[in-house]
Amino acid sequence: MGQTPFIEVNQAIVESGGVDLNACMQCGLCAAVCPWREVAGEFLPRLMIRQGQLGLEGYESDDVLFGCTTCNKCVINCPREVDIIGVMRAMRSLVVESGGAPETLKAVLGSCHANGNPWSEPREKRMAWSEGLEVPAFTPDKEHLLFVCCTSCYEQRSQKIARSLVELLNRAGVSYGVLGPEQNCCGESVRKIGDEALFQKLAKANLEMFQAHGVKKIITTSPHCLQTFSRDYPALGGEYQVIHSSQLLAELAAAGRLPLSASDGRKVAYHDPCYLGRHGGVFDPPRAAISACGVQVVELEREKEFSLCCGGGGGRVWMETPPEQRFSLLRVQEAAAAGAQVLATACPYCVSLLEDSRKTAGLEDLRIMEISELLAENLG
Amino acid sequence: MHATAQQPKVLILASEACAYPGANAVGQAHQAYSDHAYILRAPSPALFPPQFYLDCLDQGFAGIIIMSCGVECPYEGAYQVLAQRVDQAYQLMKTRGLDLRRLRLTAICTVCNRAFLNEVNQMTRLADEIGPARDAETAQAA
Amino acid sequence: MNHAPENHYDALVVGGGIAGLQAALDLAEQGFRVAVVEEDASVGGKMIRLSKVFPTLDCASCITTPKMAAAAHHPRISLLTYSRLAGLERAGGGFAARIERKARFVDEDQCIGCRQCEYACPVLLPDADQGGFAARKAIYIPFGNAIPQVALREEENCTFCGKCEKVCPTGAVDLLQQPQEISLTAEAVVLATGFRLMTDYPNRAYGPAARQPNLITSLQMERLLAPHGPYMRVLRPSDGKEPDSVAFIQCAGSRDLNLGVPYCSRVCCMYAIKQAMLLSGALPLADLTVYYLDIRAFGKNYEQFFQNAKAMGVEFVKAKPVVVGSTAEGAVRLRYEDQEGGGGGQEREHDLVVMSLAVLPAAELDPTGLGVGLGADGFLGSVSPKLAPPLTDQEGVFAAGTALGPKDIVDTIVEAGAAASQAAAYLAARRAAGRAAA
Amino acid sequence: MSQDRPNNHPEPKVGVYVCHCGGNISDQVDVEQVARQAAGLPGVTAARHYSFMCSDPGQQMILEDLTSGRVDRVVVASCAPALHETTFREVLRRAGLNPYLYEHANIREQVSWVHHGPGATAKATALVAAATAKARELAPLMPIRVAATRHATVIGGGVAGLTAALDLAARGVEVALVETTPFLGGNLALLDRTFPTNEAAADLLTGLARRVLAQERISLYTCARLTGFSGYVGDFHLSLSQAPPRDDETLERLARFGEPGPECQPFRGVLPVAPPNAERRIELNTGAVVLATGFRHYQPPEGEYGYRQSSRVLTLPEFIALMAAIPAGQPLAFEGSPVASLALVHCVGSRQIPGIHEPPPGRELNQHCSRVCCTASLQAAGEARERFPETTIYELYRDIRSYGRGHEDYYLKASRSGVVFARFNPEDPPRVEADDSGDNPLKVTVKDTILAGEELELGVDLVVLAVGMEPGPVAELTQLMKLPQGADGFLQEVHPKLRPVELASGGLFLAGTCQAPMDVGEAASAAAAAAVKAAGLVTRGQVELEPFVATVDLARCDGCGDCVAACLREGALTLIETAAGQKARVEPALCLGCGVCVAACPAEAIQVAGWSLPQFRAMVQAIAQSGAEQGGQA
Repeated sequence: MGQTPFIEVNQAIVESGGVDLNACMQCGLCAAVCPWREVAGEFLPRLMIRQGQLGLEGYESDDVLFGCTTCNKCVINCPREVDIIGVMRAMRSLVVESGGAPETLKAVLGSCHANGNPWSEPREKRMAWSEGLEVPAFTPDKEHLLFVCCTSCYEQRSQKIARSLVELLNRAGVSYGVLGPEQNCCGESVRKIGDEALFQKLAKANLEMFQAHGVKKIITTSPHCLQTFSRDYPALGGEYQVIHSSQLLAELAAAGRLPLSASDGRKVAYHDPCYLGRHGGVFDPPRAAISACGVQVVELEREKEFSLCCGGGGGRVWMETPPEQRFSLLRVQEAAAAGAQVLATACPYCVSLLEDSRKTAGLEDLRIMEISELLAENLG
Repeated sequence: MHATAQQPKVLILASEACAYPGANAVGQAHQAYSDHAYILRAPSPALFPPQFYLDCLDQGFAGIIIMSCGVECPYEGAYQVLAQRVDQAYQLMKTRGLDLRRLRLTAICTVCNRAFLNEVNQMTRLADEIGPARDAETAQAA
Repeated sequence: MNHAPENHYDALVVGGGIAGLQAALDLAEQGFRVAVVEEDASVGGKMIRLSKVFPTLDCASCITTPKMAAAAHHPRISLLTYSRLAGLERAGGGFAARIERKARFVDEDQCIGCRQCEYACPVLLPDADQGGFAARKAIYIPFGNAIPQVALREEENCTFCGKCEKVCPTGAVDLLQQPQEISLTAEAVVLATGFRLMTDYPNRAYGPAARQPNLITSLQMERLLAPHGPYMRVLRPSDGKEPDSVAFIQCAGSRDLNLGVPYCSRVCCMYAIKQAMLLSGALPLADLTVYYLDIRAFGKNYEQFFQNAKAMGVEFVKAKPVVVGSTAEGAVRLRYEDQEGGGGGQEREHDLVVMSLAVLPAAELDPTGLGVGLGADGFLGSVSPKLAPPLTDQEGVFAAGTALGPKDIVDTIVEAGAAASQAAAYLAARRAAGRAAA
Repeated sequence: MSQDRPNNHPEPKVGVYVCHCGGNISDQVDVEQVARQAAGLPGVTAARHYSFMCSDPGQQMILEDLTSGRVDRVVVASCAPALHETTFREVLRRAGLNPYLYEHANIREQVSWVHHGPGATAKATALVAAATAKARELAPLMPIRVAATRHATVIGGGVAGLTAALDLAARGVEVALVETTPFLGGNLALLDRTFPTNEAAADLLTGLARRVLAQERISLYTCARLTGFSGYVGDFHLSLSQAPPRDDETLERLARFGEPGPECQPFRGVLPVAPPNAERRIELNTGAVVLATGFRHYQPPEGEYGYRQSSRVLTLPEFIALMAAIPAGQPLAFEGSPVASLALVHCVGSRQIPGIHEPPPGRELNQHCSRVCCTASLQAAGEARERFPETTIYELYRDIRSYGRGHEDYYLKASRSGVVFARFNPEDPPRVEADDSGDNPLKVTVKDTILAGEELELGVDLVVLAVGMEPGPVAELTQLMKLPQGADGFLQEVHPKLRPVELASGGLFLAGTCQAPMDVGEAASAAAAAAVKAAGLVTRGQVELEPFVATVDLARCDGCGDCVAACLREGALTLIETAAGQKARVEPALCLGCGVCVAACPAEAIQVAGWSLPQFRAMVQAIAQSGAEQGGQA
């Protein structure tokens, strides 16, 4: 018995933002470049799009639909320039709308609703990371708002990123300030998970807050916040000059405003985060920042737009992935094989997943460091 | 030397418009056949008098295939004339006691690869089997 | 062979590939005088560098050389090789052209093509006309059936040892020769400036892994297959091994908005099938695989050719693969999604992989400086694509062949005839008008 | 045989040139040995081998031997004579010798490509010996010069015919444009808009028709049929029969036209002049004939994809006309009911595969690709989605062949507009069935290969068949004019690259879709290319013909008349009274060169020049002896 296409589903996906669904000509390049091929995963974007075009079952099961890490590798290569992430997001939204999100993600979404952060932590503890540090509050006379990613606010390992960064900013005399617990998650992952309404709510709250405080320039610690603020928020009425911390640090180092000792002789490999590199096109500043402290830079074979995703985007950072399917595990092994002592990166999700995999792989001699951490260690 | 006088040869008289390019098409397709088959082109094989075929057999050929364009012949009516000529040649062959299978009239078009190969293979097999006409005649005389 | 050009021609044909030659021949047969300007040291264009051509599998040389020779010997055609159109302006209702004759460092009229200079030259360089797989000298005759058979010297790599000068029996070598500029006038111009192949692999799609010796371009495969190719047989470049498995990646760059080539390159399906067929003859035991999106065998007898290839055992896989690396043995590793054979991600290794790269507009598509309008695809534009494709937006300027977009040889030759037809009508009308005025 | 040569003729000096064809030949044939053996043949004064004899240096090698007087006749052993016989004849001409002192040995297509090992060398040696034996018998031949009428005839009034006629007229040639119907425009008139420019077909045709009607050099014959064809290149005689149209379809179509003129009516064409009201016979003398007889759409037999079993199965041209008839803003409807979904099936009557497809009774399979239907389908589907966004469209295809300039954009546009594609294998074609149970009257079942072969069931209101192209109805013409056809039924050019718009018989040219499927621009280019060739021929004023015609040895002819009785061509052979009695006489421009007379002559007094019986005997003898000699030497 054959299957009958259900074209209404096709139309629903298009109307939910998967506008390129039908532009796909089914070449399958997306599936061939997808990082899931590295671990023999079942996630096959072309097949999902095919099922979506015909409104057939298959794409909507948890394992498949929420497999996409939104790493953007397929999108930048797609011969028809299909916004595959947009299609995935639209497909997820149809499922999430009807209450079908995977359980772990339901918790994340619930926490964002209730607490304004995905980590199921109370709103009041948002500034816990800054304990013992001199962190100025944002006032209209400050040049930059420092927007610390929820992960670096709450997650213990990640807090060190924010702490290192403020140390660097203070030493360089940057005019910046932070906003307190009223700050909300940027909503990037929430949107990718498919909860468009929640994203709108978070974004609106943040935009109102930025507006109220007269924010013009934003420094983000996470490339995910960077992308959301610079790509998604303008459509909602908020235009800001947004810069990622690694870009600012590169500028400060180049201007001689950071008293760095240029004698760190370690071999450092740099892992391009998807949202900073493939999404944001920021490849050189992080490398310049790393180089400023005299390390030996080791290029990994999969560098820049070919970078291997850590596996944390698209909500995956909160989902359980068996070790044999973790891209981050391949990545730390690749760094170790290249002789790196430090695997530096510039995203809290990457740090988190790479750190996990470093432990899993038992790579005692490899350190995972965010660029701020590496630079802070080399402050003279 | 591989080729020797003992290996019986087959003569193919091919029409210039159809059969000769047909043989070339077989070449373009790299489809092998016996290297004892020799192809000569003629505007139309209708120009050969019946005695010509017997002379060829006397020269040592074991068999002759006349490959014409058949009814597609660009010279209207020539095919019918050709068929009459070949009949006359058969009459002559009969009087000489020659195996009539040694002479065949067939139509080959420019894309008749398979038909061409069939004809050539059949005739070369026959030639291998019964040998040159001259020898057969000699044997008969002896 | 006419080396010394005259001052006035009826038509100036820019480009001496198959389109330019055919247009020149058709114009000359109408009684018009034609000059052909060709940048390369020989006429013949891309076609003369091919092995055999689809769907008849005639050797490319056999089809090209008669046209090259016919043009070279035609009393009304002058071939200006190793020359470029440096400027063109409208003058007196026609055109005044400046043509730079590049320095060959060999006197064209005195060289007899004996190759003594080539034999004596001690410098070895990769031979681009052999896909870079063979060596040539710093002074050389471009290739065996080049027209004219005149040597030229490559300036950058010459060591000025002077050996060539000494051995030349006619004293044709002139190491200090300077480029020359000549002027001529013409009434009409035919642009047959051809195409170029995407020079680099589409890196964004295929990654750093794409840089490996056994991943070659389709034109390199033409040379490997050519009867007078670099190795006289098909061997893979890295180690000279006979490949047991050869794959073709179709649409490598074509039909790809991301790479700025939204169009179909039109010839790649057929030449890949042809190359696969030729390989099945050269390497009867090799596995042959064509990775494709759609097989576009649209010309006369092309579909039958494709079906023959399938019947011969060439495997066609509908997929757009990526190159992910190489094996220790030098095989190229491909990854693709298997859509037809049960689905899922697949990996396969091939000893040699051919990229069917996109056809791009030539670097100097319009050397006239008149600003001939382009189409959205970057090739020369036509003002009447349906009724007279060779008509450009510049009066008196016509175009033919791949300068007007990717095209196979049959279509190119026919279109060159059309360009000649339109140019001839234009010239005839000008003459009639001239007579009426007089 | 050499004793037949008059004493005053010097002994011929034959040059033998063996080509390697860059390995094509030399990989299988020991070319050095062939040349060495040839050197030992009687009359051979030079025997050489070279990698490409056809190349400039190769030709130069022959030229030098000729100009130095070392040889005075030439044998080249290389590829098929069709490719290079004229090339090498030209070399003799350049050397100031008669070009017919040339003989070609085919050692590629008939040796190296079909034989391997020592046998290949032996056969090549024998063929070279035969060619050499013939070469010794060759005599100089003078080409037959025929005055060329500065007039050309174009058969077919579609876009190719109109273009060819205009281009010829622009070259100063008088043109007769012959069309069997009362209309101009052919199949283009049945289109709505053309890709990729979206120009209205009717506008294109109006423009062309205006120019044709304004062109004084073009004489238009509509409702005209070719009834007689004779003559030869440069001087053909055509009989046309013009008759008032009688069939109902044409009369019905005519009834809808007003005054004749160049205006093209969409889906009807141009009625340039009033059709004749009486029968008329027209005789034309013309120098060249351009065939532009076009194509017709494949008509699916009843039952193919439900065609004629359901009125809801249409061909693509029918669907295009249906869409064009729907006023702007109205939904797509068929027979009064709305069309919520439709399926468009590609490759109907194209790309048929023996063993998979069944030929319709009495017809051949169409194995060819019809080239334009993919883009035409994409254009129609994209337009339908744009105009009727409520209609779901499925395109069922094998390969999307949007190859041409701007064509891929139609594919992208159709995709973006929401056309749903499914890809089928020819082994599992879509099945169309009536469906009383569902919401739609038809059900199409297709195995979708891009879904790993899963079967899809599509409920549709309409099925549209993208029918392929077949040669136009030219049986009568092909018979009358002896036109060669390929296996696909289209008219067959001499060679797709060497002479792509010419037929093997001189003076006949091909324009447009009578040769193969083409789109409008391609057909127009082919027509222009044919026109330039035809113009080149007739504007020169005279045509040189090959001299291979019958010649009479008056000394031997006893005037018996057997040859005249045998001759197939009226007027080519006659008996005349001479001082030496009754003799046969040949009219060279009419002689077909078939040689039927040769076999008829009891005295061997008549021969076809270049193909004489003594020449054949010399070749036969050389081949017969070749192996024996070699066997003896080995």
